[in-house]
Amino acid sequence: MSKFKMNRRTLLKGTAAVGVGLATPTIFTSKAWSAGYMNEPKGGTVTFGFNVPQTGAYADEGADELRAYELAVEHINGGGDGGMLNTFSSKALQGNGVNGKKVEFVTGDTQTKSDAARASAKRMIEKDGAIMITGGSSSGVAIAVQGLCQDAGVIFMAGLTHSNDTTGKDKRANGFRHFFNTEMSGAALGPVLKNNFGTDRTAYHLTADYTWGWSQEGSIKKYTEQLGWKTAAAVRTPLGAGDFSQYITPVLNSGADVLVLNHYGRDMVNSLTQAVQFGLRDKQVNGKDFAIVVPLYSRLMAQGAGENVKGIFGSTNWHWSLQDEGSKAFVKSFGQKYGFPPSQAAHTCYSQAILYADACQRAGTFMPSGVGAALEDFEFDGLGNGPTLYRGADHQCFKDVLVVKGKENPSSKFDVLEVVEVTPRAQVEYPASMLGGELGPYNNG
Amino acid sequence: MSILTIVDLNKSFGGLRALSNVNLNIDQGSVHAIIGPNGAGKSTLLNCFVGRLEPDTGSVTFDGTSLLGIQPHEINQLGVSRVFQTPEIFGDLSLLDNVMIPGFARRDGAFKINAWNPVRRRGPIAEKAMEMLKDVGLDDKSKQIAGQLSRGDKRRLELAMCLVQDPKLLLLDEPTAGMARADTNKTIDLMKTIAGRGVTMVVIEHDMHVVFSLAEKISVLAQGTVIAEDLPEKIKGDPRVQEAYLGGAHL
Amino acid sequence: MRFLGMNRSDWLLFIGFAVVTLAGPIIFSPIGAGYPDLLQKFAIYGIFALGFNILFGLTGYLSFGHAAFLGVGSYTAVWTFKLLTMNPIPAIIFATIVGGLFSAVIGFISLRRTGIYFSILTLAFAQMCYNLAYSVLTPITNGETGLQLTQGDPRVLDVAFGRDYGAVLPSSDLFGIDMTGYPGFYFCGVMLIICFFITLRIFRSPFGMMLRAVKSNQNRMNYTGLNTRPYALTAFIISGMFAGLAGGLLAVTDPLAGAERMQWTASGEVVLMTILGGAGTLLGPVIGAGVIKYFENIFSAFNETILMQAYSALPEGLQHFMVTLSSLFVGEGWHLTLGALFMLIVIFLPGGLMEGLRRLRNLFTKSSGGQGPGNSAETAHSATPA
Amino acid sequence: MDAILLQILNGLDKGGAYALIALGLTIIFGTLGVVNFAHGALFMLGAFCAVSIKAVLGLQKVTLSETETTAWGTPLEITQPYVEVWFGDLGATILDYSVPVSILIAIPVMLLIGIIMERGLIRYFYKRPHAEQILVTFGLAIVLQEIIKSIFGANPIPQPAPDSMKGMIDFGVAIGFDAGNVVYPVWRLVYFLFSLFVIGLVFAFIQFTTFGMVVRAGMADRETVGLLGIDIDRRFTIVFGIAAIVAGLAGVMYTPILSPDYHMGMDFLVLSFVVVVVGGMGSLGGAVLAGFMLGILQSFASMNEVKDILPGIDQIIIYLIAVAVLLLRPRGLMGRKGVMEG
Repeated sequence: MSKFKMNRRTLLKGTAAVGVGLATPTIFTSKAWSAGYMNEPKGGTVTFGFNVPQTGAYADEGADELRAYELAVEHINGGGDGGMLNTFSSKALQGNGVNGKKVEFVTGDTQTKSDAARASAKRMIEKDGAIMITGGSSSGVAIAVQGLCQDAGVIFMAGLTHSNDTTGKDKRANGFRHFFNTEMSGAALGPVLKNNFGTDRTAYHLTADYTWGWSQEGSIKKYTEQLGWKTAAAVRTPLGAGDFSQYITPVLNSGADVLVLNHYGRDMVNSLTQAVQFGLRDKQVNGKDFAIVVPLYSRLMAQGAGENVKGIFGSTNWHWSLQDEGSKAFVKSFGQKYGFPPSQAAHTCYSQAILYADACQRAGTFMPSGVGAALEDFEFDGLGNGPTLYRGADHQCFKDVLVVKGKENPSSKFDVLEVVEVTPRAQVEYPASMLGGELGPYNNG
Repeated sequence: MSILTIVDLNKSFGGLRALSNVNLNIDQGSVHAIIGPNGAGKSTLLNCFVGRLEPDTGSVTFDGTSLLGIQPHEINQLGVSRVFQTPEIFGDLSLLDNVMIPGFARRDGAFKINAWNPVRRRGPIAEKAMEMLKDVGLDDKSKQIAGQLSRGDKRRLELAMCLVQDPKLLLLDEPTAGMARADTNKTIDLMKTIAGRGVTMVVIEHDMHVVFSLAEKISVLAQGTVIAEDLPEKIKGDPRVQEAYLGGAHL
Repeated sequence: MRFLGMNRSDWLLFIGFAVVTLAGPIIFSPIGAGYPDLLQKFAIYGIFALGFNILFGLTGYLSFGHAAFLGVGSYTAVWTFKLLTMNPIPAIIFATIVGGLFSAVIGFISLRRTGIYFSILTLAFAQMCYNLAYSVLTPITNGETGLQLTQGDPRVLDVAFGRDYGAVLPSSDLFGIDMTGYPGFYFCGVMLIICFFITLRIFRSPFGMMLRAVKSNQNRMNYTGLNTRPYALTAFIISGMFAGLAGGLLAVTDPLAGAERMQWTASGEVVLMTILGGAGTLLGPVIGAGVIKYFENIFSAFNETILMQAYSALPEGLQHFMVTLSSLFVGEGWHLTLGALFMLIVIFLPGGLMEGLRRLRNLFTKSSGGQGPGNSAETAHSATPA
Repeated sequence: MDAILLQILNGLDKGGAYALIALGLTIIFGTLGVVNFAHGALFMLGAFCAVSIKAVLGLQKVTLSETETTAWGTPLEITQPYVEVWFGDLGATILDYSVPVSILIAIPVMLLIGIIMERGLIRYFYKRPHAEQILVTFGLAIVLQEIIKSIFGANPIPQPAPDSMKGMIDFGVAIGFDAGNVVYPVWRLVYFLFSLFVIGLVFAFIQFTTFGMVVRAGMADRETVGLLGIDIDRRFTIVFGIAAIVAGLAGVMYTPILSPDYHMGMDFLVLSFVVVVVGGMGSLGGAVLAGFMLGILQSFASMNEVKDILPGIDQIIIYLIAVAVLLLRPRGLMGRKGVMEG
């Protein structure tokens, strides 16, 4: 196979040369076609590609991700106070860039659309010579860009993506995810829901009608039904429906006493706001207090729902109020630079950038297969989630999961969630084979 | 021999009777004028010939084919062309294109995908179109955009667009309305030339000068019925016509 | 001088277009657009806009649903890859055919109405396609994630010819030439040139004249013995086929088909490309497509670091001010620039960028007799789009 | 039965919003002959009037705490809205009622925005082709929403209804259902009544004032009105201003139902166009009828019983109805011949 590939690449070069003719000498010196691996850095710098939503519904999350990346680059290059590098268990990075090269970065707008995200990633790879692509705020985009990076032969460090598929059905060797997934959300929420609401409950799901929503619905169903809960109905709602009242009113008379909102972003803000408006938070059914659950919380988005989040349970990857050394260092570093605390999206992106840089340093190369080997089954600590494993079998991080609740008496506009429980990593682990998919081999371009 | 036969035509709009029991025969090769006061139903009648309106009852037969229930473009393909009261032209195309389009319609029928070969500026269709433009005196403006023409020129252009199709029947709805006297006379001469080629014409006109210079036969329409049909000189003296036009006051 | 029925200025136009297209990698690299992906996008969206222009520019029917045909083309191409072969030729053939079939059905129904009613009908159909592709039709479209290749795809023709891609995901290749990077661009570029040639022939043909007549006066057409509906429908189908081809090419250069390609905003994009460049002109839509894609990919990539460098010559206070000011318009603010550009173009250059070029040309060649030599087809271009 | 009743109620407030936006859109169509793609942006601007007014009312007096610090080490800021500092409880009440209060301020603000838009841009496009109108207003919509984004960010901003209007009305009890089965949030009822009120005002204005008469004449035949020697320019400006106010008020009042963000205008734009077209271009009654009809049908299509039979129907129902209506009634429910068909 590798022989064929060699042939193919030679052929490729040949055709390109014929096609372009004599006119484009740059094409032969272009990094894209040189030997070694894709975009191998030749000079004193190495370029990271930050691909985040700058327009569209997730623009604020994207902006926060970008802030985190800039902070991470600063820290890797030895600037600032060093942030989580000081608490990170691996001490490979010296504050002088990576493998002796200073880190530079380019940015792009995913628009939260697969096409735009891939176009933007391609630009960074083809034009700007990015060695690694990272970022994103939705699973569709993450999977699309991950596939692209696999084809192009660069590493993809996923940003905020919560669908199981990213490191399940659609996993790729070149892709790595630090963020948790719906399976872990379900596993972490299960026991907390049991403790708070008991085992005799009937749930009604409202689910955003796309892959992530279904994935989330499946996981929550699975773990709540294990507790003995019943599922009254699972209703699919169109993405971006705006007004959810027509989906919420049937809940009133369904006999259900828990409403699970498998929504994210604006859909979550709107459906939660409207569910509270219809009195569901204060309702009594079968002699029990009605409950609303939002399986995936985002603090940035929760701010949009205002006081409606009070007392509503959900899970999150990280929260700035955590008191471990890593989180404190990160919040301090971020807060001093920007004046407000980082979001979970910022945290996961910062961590991904640090983890990638560290792996390159340990591997001594930027070649995807080398970096990947250094990340696989890497055990680390000090990045805010406790001891963490980057599992080699599916390139998924395993760490503690936070179960949070909307705070009753927030002290500031950032202080909307409180951590109810830190579900230990052992409780959310699952076998890699469970979610299917094939990593395939690394592609070095 | 009659080329267009109208039998017992009736048309109402709501409660208003626009045409009642109209019978009309247009002889082949003749110039037939339809006159009548405003609101007499002249335009309604013409609209029934070209498929713009569907009569309630009655029949319209052209050259042995019923014109009822068929589309305007099918009627045109049978050989009926029409000049409108307000000129209907292709305002943002050149004059030459304006005349070539009907030429293609005559050659290729109602629909043909002729998308590969360019329009030939020297082919038979272009030549014939130029000829027609020359006939109406617009050949020097053939490259202008039609929308920029004066109203009189637009009417002449529309006439050229009809003539290029060699129609069997030409319907003219007030062809000289709004024209200066000199232009009117030019138009009359032009129509006489056309008539000389044996084209059957139906003219609706208010201008009696035009009517009496052209028409071989005149039908008078009032309140939706034909009140008189005769040779021009007879119509001139017909009291019913004067009654209809002038309400009898002048008598 | 005529060859294949086309006169000399048309041949010059065509050859010039072909040369610029093929030399794209050199011509566009000084402005940072000389990399394969963006060049591919220029070519593909150029085809899309060319096709749209045949409908909108010539017949005046403003469709708000053409993205649906693009999306359908992409899905068809990816399915062809999955089921038959990774060779792009069958993929784009099927994509064009299916794009044509869809447009025939939607066009047949929508063309029963004119004006804004027609626009809303096409919009409604496209939105239905999008919403269903995103959710209920996920088994066919793979919903939000988008339809992708997998290693387990049957690819019966490839298997029959003993082609084995091993454990890696295949990418589309033309008899061994990988359709990514520059070869991918040249494939799309050649398609663009072919499409441009077809468009040129249509523009100059009696059929093109009939389409302009549809836009100009449907009443007169009917009373001239021409059936307008089949003309408009044919234009609709041709533009649907162009869109299907463009969608197929998107999948060829990047084998993924996502539902958002069909959203109304994507349909709106091609309208904007066409008007921006100049509706009814030959080159305008391609230029418009290039400008919008350039903004989307290059302007959005400017970040503060780059701006700081750009203004590094200025004193620090001014530098910060300029960076803050500029960052409103680039990076995350690139939409603002685009919106402002639309407004400026429409206000000052209603005929699009092509009108700007024409005015520039007139400025320099004032002495040579103004509008005189233009043939009727040329002058028809200058008519404002309606 | 109770389910159907609930869905009708849901359709009413949704329909109210559709009707209000479509009303302004169709007035602009009818009188000015302009296809206004920036109309959704006017709705959004209205919503952000409410946001800004709440922000102004909520301007906070900031004192730095001497003892407490934030998680990142700077002194904690203790804040209190100035209105509360100055007016005490009354201030708190004003803040609580910020959405209704916004209406008073949104009217002049939206009128001003409408006048500036019309005088500065739209009037140059009366005689231009629809495609150009669409492009220029679409460009304007993008510019407006990007400006809002750069000021307020991309995330939704919560705008709670006043405390006294947060509860629910139990309709069911009144007509014999069990308590809690047929409930309706007070604010949605307020919104529905508000929309009826505004629609009524607009109708009365157009029906019973001389100014409205000109507008009606303009909608019937634009050419002739120009010949009447009336200063049509000024009236067109006012018409546009009124349409802007109606869209803006729809936006202000909708904020407690839908937390506003910069993109909300675009989401409503397509829908409101569909509503206008289904109702019949240039028909006020048609816009209102179609608004409520589509709102209610959309609610019905979202019922589980319906979705079980026709999966995904709730996603396409609006468009399906649009197609059906346009094929059966060429000019929408109440449209007249010749309007916007060119």
